[in-house]
Amino acid sequence: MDALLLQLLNGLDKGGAYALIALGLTLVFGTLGVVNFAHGALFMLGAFVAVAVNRLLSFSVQVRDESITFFEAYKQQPYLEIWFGDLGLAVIAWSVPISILVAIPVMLLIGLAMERGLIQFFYKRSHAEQILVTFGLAIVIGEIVKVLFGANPIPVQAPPAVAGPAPLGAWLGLSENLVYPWWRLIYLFTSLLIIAAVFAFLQFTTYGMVVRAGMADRETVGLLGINIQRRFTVVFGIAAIVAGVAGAMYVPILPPDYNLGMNFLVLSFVVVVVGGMGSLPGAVAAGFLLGVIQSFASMGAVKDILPGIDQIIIYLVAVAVLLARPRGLMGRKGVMET
Amino acid sequence: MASITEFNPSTPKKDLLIMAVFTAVVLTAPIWLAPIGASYPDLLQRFAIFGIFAIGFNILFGLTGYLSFGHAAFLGIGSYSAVWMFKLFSMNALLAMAFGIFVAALFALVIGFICLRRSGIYFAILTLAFAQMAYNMAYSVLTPITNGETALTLDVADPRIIDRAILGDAKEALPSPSLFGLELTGFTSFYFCAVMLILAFWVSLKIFRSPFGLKLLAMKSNQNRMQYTGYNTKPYLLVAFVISGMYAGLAGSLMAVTDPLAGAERMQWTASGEVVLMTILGGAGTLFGPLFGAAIIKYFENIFSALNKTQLTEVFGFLPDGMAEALASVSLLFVGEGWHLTLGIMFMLVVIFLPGGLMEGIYRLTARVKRKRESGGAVSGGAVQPSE
Amino acid sequence: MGIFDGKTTRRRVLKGGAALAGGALVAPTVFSRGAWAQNFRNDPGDSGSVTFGFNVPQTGPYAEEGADELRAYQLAVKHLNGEGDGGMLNTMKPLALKGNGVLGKKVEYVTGDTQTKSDAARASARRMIERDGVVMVTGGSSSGVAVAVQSLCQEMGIIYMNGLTHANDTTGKDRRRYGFRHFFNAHMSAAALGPVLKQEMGTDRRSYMLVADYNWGWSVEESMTKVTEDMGWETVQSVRTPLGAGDFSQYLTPVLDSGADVLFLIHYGKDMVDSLTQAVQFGMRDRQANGKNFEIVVPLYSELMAQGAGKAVSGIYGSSNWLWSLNNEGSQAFAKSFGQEYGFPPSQAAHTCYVQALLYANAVESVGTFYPVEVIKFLEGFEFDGMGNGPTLYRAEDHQCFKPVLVVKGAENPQTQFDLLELVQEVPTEQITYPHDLYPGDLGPYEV
Amino acid sequence: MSDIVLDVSDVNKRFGGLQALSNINLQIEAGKTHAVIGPNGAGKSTLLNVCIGRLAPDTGSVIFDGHVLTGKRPHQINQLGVARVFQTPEIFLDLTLVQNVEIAALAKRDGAFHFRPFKSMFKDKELTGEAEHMLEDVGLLRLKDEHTGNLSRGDKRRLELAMCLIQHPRLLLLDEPTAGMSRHDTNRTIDLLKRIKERGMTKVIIEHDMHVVFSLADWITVLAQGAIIAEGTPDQIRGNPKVQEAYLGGAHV
Repeated sequence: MDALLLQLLNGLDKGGAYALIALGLTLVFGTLGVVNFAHGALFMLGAFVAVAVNRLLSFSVQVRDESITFFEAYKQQPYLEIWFGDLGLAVIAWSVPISILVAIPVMLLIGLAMERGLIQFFYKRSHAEQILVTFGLAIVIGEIVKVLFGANPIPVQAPPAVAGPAPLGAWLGLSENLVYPWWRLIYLFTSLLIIAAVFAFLQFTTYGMVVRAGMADRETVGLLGINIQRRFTVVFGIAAIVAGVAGAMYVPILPPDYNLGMNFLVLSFVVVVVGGMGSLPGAVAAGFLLGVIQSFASMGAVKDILPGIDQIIIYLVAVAVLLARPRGLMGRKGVMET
Repeated sequence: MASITEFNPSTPKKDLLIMAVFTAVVLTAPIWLAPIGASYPDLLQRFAIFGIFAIGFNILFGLTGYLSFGHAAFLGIGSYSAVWMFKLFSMNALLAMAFGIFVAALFALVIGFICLRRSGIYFAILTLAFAQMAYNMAYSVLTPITNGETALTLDVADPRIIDRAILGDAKEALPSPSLFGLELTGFTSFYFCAVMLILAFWVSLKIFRSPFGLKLLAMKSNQNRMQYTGYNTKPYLLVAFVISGMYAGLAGSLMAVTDPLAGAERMQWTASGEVVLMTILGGAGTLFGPLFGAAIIKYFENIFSALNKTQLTEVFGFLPDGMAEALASVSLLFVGEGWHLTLGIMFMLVVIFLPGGLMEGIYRLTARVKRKRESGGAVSGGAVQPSE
Repeated sequence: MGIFDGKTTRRRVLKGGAALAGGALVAPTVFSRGAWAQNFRNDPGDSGSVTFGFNVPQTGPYAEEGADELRAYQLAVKHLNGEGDGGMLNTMKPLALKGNGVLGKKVEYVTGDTQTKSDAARASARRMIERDGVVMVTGGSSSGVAVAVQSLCQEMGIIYMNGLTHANDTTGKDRRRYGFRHFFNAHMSAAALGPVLKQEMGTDRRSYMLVADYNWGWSVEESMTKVTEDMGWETVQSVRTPLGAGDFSQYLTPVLDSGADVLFLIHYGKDMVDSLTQAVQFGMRDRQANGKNFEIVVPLYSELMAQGAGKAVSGIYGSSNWLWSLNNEGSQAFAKSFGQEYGFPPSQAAHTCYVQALLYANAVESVGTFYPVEVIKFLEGFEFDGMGNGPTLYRAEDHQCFKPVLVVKGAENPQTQFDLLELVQEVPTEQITYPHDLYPGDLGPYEV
Repeated sequence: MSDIVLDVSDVNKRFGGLQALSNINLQIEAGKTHAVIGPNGAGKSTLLNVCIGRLAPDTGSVIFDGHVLTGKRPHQINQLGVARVFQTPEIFLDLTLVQNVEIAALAKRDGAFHFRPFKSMFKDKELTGEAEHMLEDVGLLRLKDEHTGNLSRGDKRRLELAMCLIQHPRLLLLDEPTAGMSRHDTNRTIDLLKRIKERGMTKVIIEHDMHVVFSLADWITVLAQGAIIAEGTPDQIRGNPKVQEAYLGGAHV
């Protein structure tokens, strides 16, 4: 029972991450009609915003460690600590939450730059060319990060108060063994919040309504004299923010390296397609569905019966869904079918 | 929208010329590739093998427009089948290839039958899913068949039933794949691959020129019209899928012939993605484009990745010391461990400046030159344009 | 191109093609002079230089490790050619090298990217052998690549000095006459960790293993299970996890409820960084189980992984081939020249690669020829010291080095970013030695 | 007794609450041009889709030349001898005109599936000749090697017609063949269809342009709200007050 509850949490947690990445991807598909292979790179960039913020905050006085003679080893004392004492240390410790706030404007700028600088020229081009150019862009972004930050994963801790596990079992009157990391609970909660925010934006603002109308029928909306183009640029920015914030929040769970984006790329495409191209609720539903199924398939009891099932379950589910429902869970007719 | 197709009216005579030139160019590759450091058997083989892979992929993607993101699975299956043929029966390359192609065709038939129930991105994700399942299984639970991470290799103690029956049990050392006694190593092996490439290209040319190929292309353009014109489109697509799967199987078994080893990462999505990139980079739907794309990517992978600081400093040696050093350091971002960066930049540049890939870019450039020459005909002496 | 002029008949084209093909068939022999004319491949002959091939991962998950290996190789080349401070040439015993290259030839090198894929690694190695004419290939950062390149080198008759590869297979089932491994292996890790774990954690423990689902993981799992069960531990469950899973939560939560009190994370590289980071977040380092402190063990440690996992490593046990902070002559000489060259200390991957390059060069210098058969015969059973690990034997039967193994622990309170790992115990060679036929394999012939 | 090519009997079709077709009976005689007209929403397209098997009727049957069409797939229906012209011309945009027509000819000659990858296109002089002849017939020969993307709508329609005609179908279905065309193009198309008429091909035209209908049809069926309200020769229909009320609104044609 406890085990199942924990796996459900794991699944939802994973699902939150999948859904956030897929959300932006499907938004860009639906509105701009662009297959963005660089979307994973946005996720990775978000993670490195967190790394960069951490580095900046913990910028240090270098004190030479004299015990090591043959290379320069430094003991480091961050300026923040020197200037503000414990308060400074606390700020450094909270670098991940801070970086989430930083990531919003930074990712917006990156998103806008990407859309204006490159993507906008590819709206009318074939999907094949979109794939090639965005894949190239993803490689370039990855390599730049590699040059700047190295190829090794970089650890950034969650704030100490939420770095450890939360005693779920004690709260619920269940087993003591039922614990779950605070940060993962926060991640799940925040991803739900972000998803809700994106939906609210599309549902309740006039801006969002125009975008939704544009997703449904771009030409007509364009004929109404609305500058759909500019709104789509903003949509790309939003997709970048969602992916970037998801990446920044993911840092304490998964120390990021420059390859992080590629690792998530395929998965996020599977999520989007299982959800149905161009369907936002579909992407969210598919994200959570695949996350939960993957978690349950990884349980020892399941693996004893079907060895290796956890390695292929996502793909099996994808095949099953696509064969049962031609356009995924909630896909619209005619989107990306040719 | 309209892509350049090789269905531009051609004539048998022109095609014969194409084949002749192509054959000559391929067979003399060791000579003309020498100046750019690509004239060694392994890379030449790779050009040929990945050329075959991309040509085959192009028959599916270039003609029908169905983007398979899981084609590397058939490459891997071809390799595994060929190596098993070597291990169990005979080191004869032709047997191994026949088996590799056959097994790949079987898998392509089943996977294609399922995946072709969908189109567009749904088709792409279905093929991706099958290939990823194949990769993940081959890497782990199927290790008894695939030898997992360490890859399937030959062993002196392998049964090799046919070889032993014919040649006896004499050999102590590990045998090489052979063609009726001719050991396929080094340049011999390259020429074997080259012949296969020429054959593969010829088949592709024939398909491009056949009514079958024309129908595939028409399907890419308008499948609905195709159906109302009286064609049952599914079997056409399936046949195209199987043919391109067989090409992948041929490429995979050739990899095993040139280097008797089969590893799971050959089936990973990145490998499938690579052939997609090759084809688009060169120009999907063109005869030569995929070959170009394959050669360029493999060249980068093998030559650019191998440049290091010492060599670069030598290259810039004619400059003053500090400058040479600085230039070498900057260049180092793009070669050696930075070769991916160059690849990424090249992808972007090609798509931005040569829409439709290298081949279409070349067509456009020549067309522009032609037009210029035509408009300036009086000045340049009015070159006579061959009418097509 | 006269034959294409005018009316081209099929016959003429074929003839022309055949002529060209014939020409091309002849041509290559010109380019690869020496490939077949001499009695062994890539004999440097009278040339004033000799080329080594450094085949390391430059892209992909082990890129950082590959970069460090390459630094070590470049340093080794410097030292061999008599530049720099000489590094371990000052401490190696016995030593034939004179600091004037190898057999008087200047050492040059070519590099390649294995991408941590056996195909790419073999392609790269082939390029080095076929085009660049290297006499020796070395490198690698994973067992799959090591085994693949090693068997290629056997076929090609080129010596392969393994870099970082830890699976038993490399010198067990897949051992090759032309392949040599200085790095330790899964069996040794387990043998070394066993007594230390017993001492630190007692004999009444229940362990849970998360195993990377491929050959290396299984070989560590097998060795580790055997050692721990022999000392009375019980293995509650062993779960295989896919390579590159990223999020390991679904494999970690069952541990909480399993009644286990020790968790083995048999992962390497990024997988280890991820699973360890996450395990610590689940509170596994600080929790109590069965009335004991819950412990995490990472059988194979590396400095780079420790850097990636950051604070999560503190207090976690594991084994290592070498540490830069070891207090012996060889280690200090190497750490010093590496540190002065690059500004930070070398990793164990760098160390093993550096040593391998020197060992090969020394063998050549000793036998006075590059002829691989002689070099192999020299290295088989070669005993040496002063290379950072104490007295070491290259066992003739399986080409595996035998030397003390380090049991290490993540530092509780590291002073700099370079002392993340601290030495717990140096387990002597006798304890980790095993009979060569424990993992049976066939080296193959000397002459190929 | 004249030869009935298409026999639609007692067809009903309902979409939710909407009775799209009620008790439709149509007998289309060989060699005749039969027009179905009606105001928007009268059920013309539904009827056409039922005729080609795309929609299954709730009751009733559609029989073409002794074959039940319902449930058959598009290519099977085509292979039985039914060709179709779409409301917006459906052609192969990436190919040349002559290739477009050749493909249609090949479908007739080789059937629904034919796999001979080593057969060369250009050795098939007969095929090309036939295709070129057809293009000449519709007045597009001079554009034969052009890509179809640049054609005017009228030319696209003519090409589509050529593709249908080269198959010598027993029945040709035309769905608003002049929709969206300029007056000039419309007249040219009418001329072309008239010429075909002389060859004795059976045609069903769905149309609401009266000019087209009255220039071409031998027999007209008028649909309104899913039911047949009148049938007859053009002259009879012209004079039918019910039709005028329902459709023509009293306007002179």
